[in-house]
Amino acid sequence: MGIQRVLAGVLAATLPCFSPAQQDTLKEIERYRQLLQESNPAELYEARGAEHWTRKRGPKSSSLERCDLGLGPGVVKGAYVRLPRYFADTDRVQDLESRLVTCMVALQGFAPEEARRNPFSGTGAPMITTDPFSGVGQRSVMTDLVAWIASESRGMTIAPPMSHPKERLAYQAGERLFYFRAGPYDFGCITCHGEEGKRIRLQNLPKMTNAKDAQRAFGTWPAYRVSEGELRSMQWRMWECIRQMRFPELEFASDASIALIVFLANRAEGGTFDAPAIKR
Amino acid sequence: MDAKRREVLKTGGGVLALAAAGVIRPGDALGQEWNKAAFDTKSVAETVKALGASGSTPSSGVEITAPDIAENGAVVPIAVESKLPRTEAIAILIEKNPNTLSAEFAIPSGTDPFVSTRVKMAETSNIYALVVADGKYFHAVKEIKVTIGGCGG
Amino acid sequence: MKAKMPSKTILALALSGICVAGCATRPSDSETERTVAEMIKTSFRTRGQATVARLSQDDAQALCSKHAGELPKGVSDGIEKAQQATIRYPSSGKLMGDWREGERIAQSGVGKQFTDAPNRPAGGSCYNCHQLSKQELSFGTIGPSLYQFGKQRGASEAIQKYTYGKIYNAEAFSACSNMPRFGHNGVLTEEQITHLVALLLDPDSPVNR
Amino acid sequence: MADPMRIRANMTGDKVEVKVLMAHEMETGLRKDASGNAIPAHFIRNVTVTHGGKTVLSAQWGTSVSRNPFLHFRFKGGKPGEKVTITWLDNRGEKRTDEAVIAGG
Repeated sequence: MGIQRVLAGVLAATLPCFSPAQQDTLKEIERYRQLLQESNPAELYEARGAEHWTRKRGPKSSSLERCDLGLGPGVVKGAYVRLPRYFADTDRVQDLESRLVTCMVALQGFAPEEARRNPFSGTGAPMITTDPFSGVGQRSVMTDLVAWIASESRGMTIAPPMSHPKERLAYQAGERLFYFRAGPYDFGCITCHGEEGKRIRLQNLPKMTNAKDAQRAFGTWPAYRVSEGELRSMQWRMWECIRQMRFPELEFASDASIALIVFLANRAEGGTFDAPAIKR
Repeated sequence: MDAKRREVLKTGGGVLALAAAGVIRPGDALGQEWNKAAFDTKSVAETVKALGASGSTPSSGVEITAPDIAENGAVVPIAVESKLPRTEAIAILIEKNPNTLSAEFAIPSGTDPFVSTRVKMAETSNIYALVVADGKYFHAVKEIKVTIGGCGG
Repeated sequence: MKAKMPSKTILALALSGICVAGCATRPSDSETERTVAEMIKTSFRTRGQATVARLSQDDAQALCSKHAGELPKGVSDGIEKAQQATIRYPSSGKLMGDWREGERIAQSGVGKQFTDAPNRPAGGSCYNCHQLSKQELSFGTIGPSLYQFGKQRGASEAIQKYTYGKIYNAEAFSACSNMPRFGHNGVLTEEQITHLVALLLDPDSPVNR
Repeated sequence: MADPMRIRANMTGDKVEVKVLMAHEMETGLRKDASGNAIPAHFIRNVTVTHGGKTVLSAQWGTSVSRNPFLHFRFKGGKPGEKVTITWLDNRGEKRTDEAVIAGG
């Protein structure tokens, strides 16, 4: 794939050091991010998601309108910022996506593997392409629902519950997983998210144990990723980090994925939720 | 640099009437025509020619608003505004893309000579905003750097 | 971190809403460990070259995970000593390759992902974390800037050996480093590493100009 | 069936400010899928905006307009409560028309 060198050969050799140019780079990248805010295609996903919620689907030809996301059957407003949480009916801690799987199975009669199929728009991973515009347009009901349900918590305070023993256990497990290093690159989440003010290339990395960073990170997913032309959920964010860590594939809505999200949501507690966002 | 740009945009072709070119027609009611020849072009000079001009003049009356550096080439916000009287059309050209012409807009009277959209850039490149005003062609140019990002590529 | 409060107190705290994350009612370490082990077994699946075997930690990985954030001196010394012994230098004895090739390897971040073709050589991902040249402004900062690395150190045999060894196995010099053990883990070939050594040390390389 | 556009039309001074998002792949035709097969081009070629029977903007697009396209422009002569109609047509002949009511400033 094409490697684009920034400013290759443009900088005069007389520049004393990289820093002034680097300052300009960061300032312009910031301006680019500002310009993106003018319009967010996540809206298109949110609109579809709202329709999926009320649309009759599945063997039972039923909608999701009675789905309990933790605040009672059918309550969507504010549900996202109170997740993940323990659900008595499944005796499990669930994030939004795993809970939606439960509802699709219970209310709409889908087989569990059917409800879990096609969780991400596009291929779920950057494609092997001949040009840099990755992704391919394959719709995902799950992604659309997540976009809409998340949008119904915009502006609210991130407040995942942490009173049930299983919620605490998921948090502890998520923390352990965060520090777990393995694979041919010796990576763990901690490799990139353990220090403040670091970057990969020009992308800022949140330090997940720092409340401010965690709040900004958790508060801006799901997000429309312009690099892929798709809306991406928190489940996808976990899946993609794990892929880039050179681990085997993280199963969608698996216990490890949920534990990591429980850990992050709790580190972000008290932050303002401002998603779906738009990002590189 | 300006002189060089002017050179680049001189195509040497004969002056064609706009209607004959079949490209930029403000009155095109349904907008169903699509100028394949222009969208197939692979250089700025070819595009200008395909859009019906023998050349174009740099003008400070054409303004491009876009970031100097794009964090990703798949979405580059770009706005073009013309201060030139009787602006009839605005086109966006990306020099180093596989196909140079990205978009063109016919601006009827009553509509501001301003458009804002988002384009894909394959790599760091000059972007040209070409404006037809009072039957003449003018342009502005801006370089936008496209950075490599992420960690798995 | 074991629960030491009487259960009545725990219940009272929970009911009054005082108990939040971090209070004394955490699950026991052994319960957490069991849960994590189970998750690692059930939540991941082999895809392409990324097999589940990758989740079996070697000693260094296990120790670094366990002591994340607070690595005792004894443990870190032990890791460095053990990792030092893994470094294999090229049999040809030639440690400096071609810096141009090195620059290409440094730019590339592909390799070992389940989406990567297994037979395609991996990149070094160097720019992801390090500044190397003045020309490339899109660089990461997880690692230190390596701009002028060779200019400051020269290219003596000792420096070449150190540089090669550091890329081959970073943990031989700094236990639990964020930098992958490129040679030891078979990500980069010996030859690829010599190209990176040249990128860092050759006076003509963009790193040193 | 193509998804509806998201159209915002607001008065700013004596002008109508139109911002529209369209759901479309804008596939370039230059990409390959994972098995190496070319993904065929699929992109919006024409956009027409009308108000009161008059065309207020018409556009021709190539493949390098970004996926899920965004367009922003302004025109004179509209009033709150009136309609703005937008139609796009892609290279496969697929078409979508949506309208929005102009909101007060």
